[in-house]
Amino acid sequence: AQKAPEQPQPTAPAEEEKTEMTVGFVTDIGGIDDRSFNQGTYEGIKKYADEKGWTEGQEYKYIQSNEEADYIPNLSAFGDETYNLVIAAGFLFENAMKEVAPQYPDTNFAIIDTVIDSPNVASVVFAEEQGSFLVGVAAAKATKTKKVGFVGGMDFPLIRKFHAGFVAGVHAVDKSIQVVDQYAGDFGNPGAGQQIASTMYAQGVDVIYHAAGGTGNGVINEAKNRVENGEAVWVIGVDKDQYEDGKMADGKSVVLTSMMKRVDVAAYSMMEAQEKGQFPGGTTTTLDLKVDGVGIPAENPNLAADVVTEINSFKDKIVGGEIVVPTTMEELTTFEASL
Amino acid sequence: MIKFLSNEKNHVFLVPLISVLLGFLAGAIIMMITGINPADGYRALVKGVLGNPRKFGEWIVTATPLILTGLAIGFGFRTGLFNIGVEGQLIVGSFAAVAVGILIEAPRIIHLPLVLIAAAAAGALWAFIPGFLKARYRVHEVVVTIMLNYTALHMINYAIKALPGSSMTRTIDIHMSATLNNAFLSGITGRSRLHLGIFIALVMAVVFWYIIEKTSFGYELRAVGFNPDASQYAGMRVNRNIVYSMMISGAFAGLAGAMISIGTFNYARVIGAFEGYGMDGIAVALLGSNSGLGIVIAGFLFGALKAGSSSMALASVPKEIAEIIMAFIVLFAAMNYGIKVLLQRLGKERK
Amino acid sequence: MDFMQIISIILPLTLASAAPIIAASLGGLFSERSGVVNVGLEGLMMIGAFTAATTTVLVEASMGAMSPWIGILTGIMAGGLLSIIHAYVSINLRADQVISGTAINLLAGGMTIYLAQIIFKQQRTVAFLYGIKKQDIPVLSQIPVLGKLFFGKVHLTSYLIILTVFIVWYVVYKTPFGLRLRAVGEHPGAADSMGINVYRMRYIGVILSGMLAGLGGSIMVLTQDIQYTYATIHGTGFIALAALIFGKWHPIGVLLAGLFFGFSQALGVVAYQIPLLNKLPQEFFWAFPYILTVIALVIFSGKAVGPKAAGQPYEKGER
Amino acid sequence: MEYIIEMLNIRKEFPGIVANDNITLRVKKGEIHALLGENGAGKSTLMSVLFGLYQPEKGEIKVRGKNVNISKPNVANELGIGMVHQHFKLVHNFTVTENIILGQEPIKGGRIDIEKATREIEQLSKEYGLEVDPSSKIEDITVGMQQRVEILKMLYRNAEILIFDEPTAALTPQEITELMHIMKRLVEEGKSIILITHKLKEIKEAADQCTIIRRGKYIDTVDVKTTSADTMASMMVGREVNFTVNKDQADPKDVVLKISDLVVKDSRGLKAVDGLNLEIRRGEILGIAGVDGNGQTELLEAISGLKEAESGSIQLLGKDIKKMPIRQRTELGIGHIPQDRHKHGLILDFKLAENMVLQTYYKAPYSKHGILNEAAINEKATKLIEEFDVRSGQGIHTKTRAMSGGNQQKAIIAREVDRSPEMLIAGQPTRGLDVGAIEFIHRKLIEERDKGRAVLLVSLELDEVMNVSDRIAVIFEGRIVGIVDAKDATENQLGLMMAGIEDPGKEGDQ
Ligand SMILES: Nc1ncnc2c1ncn2[C@@H]1O[C@H](COP(=O)(O)OP(=O)(O)OP(=O)(O)O)[C@@H](O)[C@H]1O
Ligand SMILES: Nc1ncnc2c1ncn2[C@@H]1O[C@H](COP(=O)(O)OP(=O)(O)OP(=O)(O)O)[C@@H](O)[C@H]1O
Ligand SMILES: [Mg+2]
Ligand SMILES: [Mg+2]
Repeated sequence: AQKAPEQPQPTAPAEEEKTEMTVGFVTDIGGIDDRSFNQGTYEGIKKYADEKGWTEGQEYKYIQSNEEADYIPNLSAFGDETYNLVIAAGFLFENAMKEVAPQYPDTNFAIIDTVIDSPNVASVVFAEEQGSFLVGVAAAKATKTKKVGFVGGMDFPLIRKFHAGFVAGVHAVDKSIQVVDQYAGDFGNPGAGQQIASTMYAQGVDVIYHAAGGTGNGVINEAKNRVENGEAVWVIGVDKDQYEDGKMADGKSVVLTSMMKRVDVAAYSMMEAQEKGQFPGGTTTTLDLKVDGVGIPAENPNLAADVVTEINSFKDKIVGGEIVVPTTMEELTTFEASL
Repeated sequence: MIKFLSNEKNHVFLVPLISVLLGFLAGAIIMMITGINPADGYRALVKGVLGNPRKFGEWIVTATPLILTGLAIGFGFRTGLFNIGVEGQLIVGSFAAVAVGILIEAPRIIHLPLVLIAAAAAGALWAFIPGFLKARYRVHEVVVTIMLNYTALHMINYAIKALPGSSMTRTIDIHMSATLNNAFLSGITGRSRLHLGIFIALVMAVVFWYIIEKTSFGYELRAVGFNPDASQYAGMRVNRNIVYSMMISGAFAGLAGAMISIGTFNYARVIGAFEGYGMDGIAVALLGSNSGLGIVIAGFLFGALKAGSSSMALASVPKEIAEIIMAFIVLFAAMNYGIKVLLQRLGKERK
Repeated sequence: MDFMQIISIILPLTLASAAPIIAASLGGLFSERSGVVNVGLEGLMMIGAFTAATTTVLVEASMGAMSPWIGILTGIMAGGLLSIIHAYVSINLRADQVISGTAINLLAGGMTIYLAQIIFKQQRTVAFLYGIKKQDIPVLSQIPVLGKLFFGKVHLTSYLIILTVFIVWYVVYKTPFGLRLRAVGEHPGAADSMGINVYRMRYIGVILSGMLAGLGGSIMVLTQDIQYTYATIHGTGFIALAALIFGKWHPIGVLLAGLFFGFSQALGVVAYQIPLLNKLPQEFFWAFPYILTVIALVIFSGKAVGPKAAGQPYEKGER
Repeated sequence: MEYIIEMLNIRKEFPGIVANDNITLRVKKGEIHALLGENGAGKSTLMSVLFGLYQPEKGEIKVRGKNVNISKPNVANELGIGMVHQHFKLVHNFTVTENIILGQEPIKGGRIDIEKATREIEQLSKEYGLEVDPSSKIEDITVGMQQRVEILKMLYRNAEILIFDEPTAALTPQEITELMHIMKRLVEEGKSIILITHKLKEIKEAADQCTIIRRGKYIDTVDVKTTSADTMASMMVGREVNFTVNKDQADPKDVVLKISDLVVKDSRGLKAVDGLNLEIRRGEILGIAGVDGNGQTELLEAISGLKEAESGSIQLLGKDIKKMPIRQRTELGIGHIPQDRHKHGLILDFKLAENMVLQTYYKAPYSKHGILNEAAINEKATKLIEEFDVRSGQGIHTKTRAMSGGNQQKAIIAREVDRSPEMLIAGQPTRGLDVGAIEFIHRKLIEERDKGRAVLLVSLELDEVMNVSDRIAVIFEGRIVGIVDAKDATENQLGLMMAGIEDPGKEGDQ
């Protein structure tokens, strides 16, 4: 919370500071600690701000949205106060951004996860399929039952990128591994996540990759339960390093590895560009394996060294263009045919 | 002054007013406890809805569906039904509006009314199910409507994707002949999304009042709500009236859905969870004591809290405070009996 | 998947998702049997879940495996405490009980996240290490065939809830307390004239409802989630309300309604994993439990008559 | 002489009304003390004060000579005061036993000892001749039995002072006689009774003393033996009251309602009306006499349309209305004063004016093109409440829930009579009303007859049936066992017929 200054200060210096640069961030309903892109974005913003010695509420601020209908007013709120840079995380902002950005030509906007063609909007997208491919490799290496699972939140094209990349990675290692999949229809239903995971594990799946937000919590819970009951099962986390979320009483984690999506990097680099006067308005930046925009965490206590090595060799092939990872289920079919 | 306060005639508006004030007071206390200056918080709230014309416009945009869901719930309460299914009827209505907005091409003067009728009809049809089951099989409407909310959520998500041109997340934009958007309204409110919907909501509030208070149909519906046995004795068709009440309530809910889909968005979206318009409608109806005018006022008030909460967050007040204030207002509204007694005592003590 | 396997998957899932519903629904039963309608179950579950998750995280370091049980206790207490507001407003101030319950839902939704921000500086609690784990129920799980099916690898809490159902049944139908509670919900005037303190009985009913809903929320977060978030309860309180009506305000009815609901939910999840069936749109499976419930209601329910005086404030000497 | 109860200068106010204004009531040990007053005079209020349901603004209460503060019913129970309320306070879905023991349950091992309770109740019921079935649910037993349950509730608690608030309003003649016996027996056992009733005959028969109140004020306490019924009545009303119903000889014309071989099932699916035949003519009042539960309710419901008949025919003016919707029957000319005025007769949450058009709201002038004409409704209501002397706090704007039972009944009668129905059905139209109101309602029924309408009167009170009717049909187990001319009927003869003896002429003399 912001504290009012103890004594009234002359206002001039504060205002001068403000003219330097202002950054606004609009979250979706998840909020800045959703362990997903909102949080990641915010961490990037904070990192930059901390380096500059900025204070929250002065040079940078965020607004959380209550519902989708809030996106436009929230983006506009920053526009109204002529913030220099306004960042929005999530493809759900697409329409709102299209609407708002042209109304505030003096403000730069950055949107993550989708592409908008507007001179004052910089789009940042990720090659989630590439990162998912790598964790697919990890899953293929870890499975003893030759059965792995994918749990999606809602059935959106973005989530299908995770899905397709993951299956491609698994099958790149071993075509005979079966991948079962199920969508929960909701990013916020841990109960459903748990039930789906339970059903998958009961059928012999021993590694599940989730791209399901809060629903994924249920997947992790189920895995913990099974491991504590002596089963050997794993979860692969998403967006951030979820190792901590998977921790059990004995200090070990059920999280095999995570598919990291460096939204913090996206936010940081946008702020940097803005300050340097090199804002990439009207263009799309893709953060992929090459720039470490996606990938697995640096530390992977649950992965054997040889697995990491193998993952890294796949990474090199993807970066080198030798492997083109599919982004849709159609591309996946073609990809599998080529194996 | 005390005479004014203790006069029972004034309690009709005094009691809700006091509830609202107490709600804000409770919010202030909570802010203070958590180290926030309530004056800052409330200044931000006022700025958030009145700060500039656009914010004013957005406030009304937020209030519009709330008024209609309030009317939907209120109509149920007035006729003896607890329609907890407004959320689902709203989802169905919002979709129907978009479907007709996409699939049909027509001049605006025909298209727009058609779209609204579709939304109302869809909401009414969805509400027909619990109404019919209650009338025919005596199944409690609360259970059925809760179940149908979830059914609507998933079914409509499927239907959205089935419309021509839809992506996995949304439909294409509706034809502009079917939109509630209005350049003039948007223009005078600093390019807000203010649309024609508010007039529909206000007209519906009048319709609500008129049906309930002024028509023999409304007389019947109320009678059935209060005492089905006596209504049967008086020759009314009790079962049919239960279904009608439910359907009218559903029609209001369907229209609320249209406000969102063809007013705020101009397309339909796949959603993962309820957005809470139905639940907010309960609060609105109850604070507005289930009367047309009361619901309009309560809708604007809660709309202000919702629309202004982002601005409060900008002033570093956690936005949940808006929800907490809303809860307290509803709580104090529920305490109206206590407040009345207090006011009366005020009068007595003076004597 | 063969039939046995499907059954062996579905049964534990049914229990796991039914338990919180049944707990909260039993809470609603106490409240409504005493004459106070409680649409605030959702909010009471939220408060219970939030408190349980928070406590578990806070005591984990010192209490270890005991932590979730302590969490449950505090969750029960928190539900009980919040329900006092509902009791006071609807009993003493004779408020419209639906309004008051609605306020409880709003308040809990806002308060839990608000408090999380104060305690954890984020909009959710920190993930706990010790949830309620699945385990074999001692002795019972040794029964051949059925033992594994019904008592192997389940949450102990699920069976505690089922036990609670029978305790509630006994209390409500066999003890003086239960007789008085029901009398107060059916005809408070009669109870009053027999020297029963109507207000006190209703307070007890409402507070018990808060405690049981708190219990439901606690086990929900501790068995299904890894932390409390705004989405942890996601409408389960309303499902519990529906189960109360579906179960005709009777503990055994509530048990069956809760199990039925849990079962149809599990069936929806599992059915999708069955080849052929998964050719149907996924949305069908998501909507399945709800549609099934409506159908069951039509087939089984008929007239659902709640306690006569439920929803009506009591004033001495009223006709 | 020792007073067991002394209520001195009691004052109790309700918003806008002084229900008890300086009332004094002294009851001696071992007597039956009647409390007499018009509807709304304040009798129930006074008793509620004694029973601890209300706190008086002024006055003191002494029990057995000691000043007491009866703050709640519990205190009254401890002082040995028990009350049978005007509207029974029974939990409808509890058994007889559960209702009686509620609040003082015998316990064995943490649970209610139902066996012990049942034994005790059986014993009590034998001791006082109060026959009940302990395991029946209240909703399944007759009103008379419900009353016995109420009395047992008091006896179970060892009450010494018993208050009966209008105990006979809902009873059959046999049950009333029985109750009088029971009360006398209770007094012999040393208990004291306060009896509220509008029936002077009962007071004359049972009571020793009678306290009369009028509009909340104390009038007098008189010795019943030395005071005539007429005197008490005029003290209560403040004017002379005429008890005998004055009416001319009936002049019956053509048949209005013809019922043949009617069969109607009750809510449990048993044949309540079983092959009933009846004819009612223009210009006559046909009274139905019978013990409660012999199909009266179902007969009325089948005629009015509230319940569907199984077989047989009901012809109104030559048209078979058996399957007709209620609205159509109403329009054809049926007027219905329902037995249960709260369940069927009124929408208690509606204003009086709205209730006055409950049958006609959809027709001109109250409604045109579906739009209510408030002015016309209010005008009609105003006219009716004047004409029928319906009294209430805020006139036509009063919520009917807040009106006294007598005035609620008058409102219903006003509404039904005003429509000039060809066939007026009256189900227990004077239940619980004071003599003034009863007189008024009887006059209205006779006026309708004289206008050439057919009137069907169902009443459990034999006096009423005999006084008001022109012909009396006696119903037993769903059949009419005989029809007699009211002039020639004797109470004894009717009583035997009501017990199912078809030809009392022969057996009656034995
Ligand atoms: N709870 C109450 N609130 C307001 N007014 C009341 C209440 N109870 C009684 N009254 C008023 O007090 C007056 C006396 O009522 P009371 O019930 O004592 O009459 P009563 O003599 O028992 O009549 P009846 O013969 O019809 O039973 C009535 O005029 C009534 O309007
Ligand atoms: N909540 C209330 N508000 C106002 N008046 C009330 C209320 N409750 C009861 N009364 C008054 O109490 C009085 C007495 O009620 P009571 O229960 O004795 O029935 P009653 O009027 O004698 O009717 P009946 O004898 O037909 O059953 C009524 O006249 C009514 O006006
Ligand atoms: Mg009375
Ligand atoms: Mg009376």
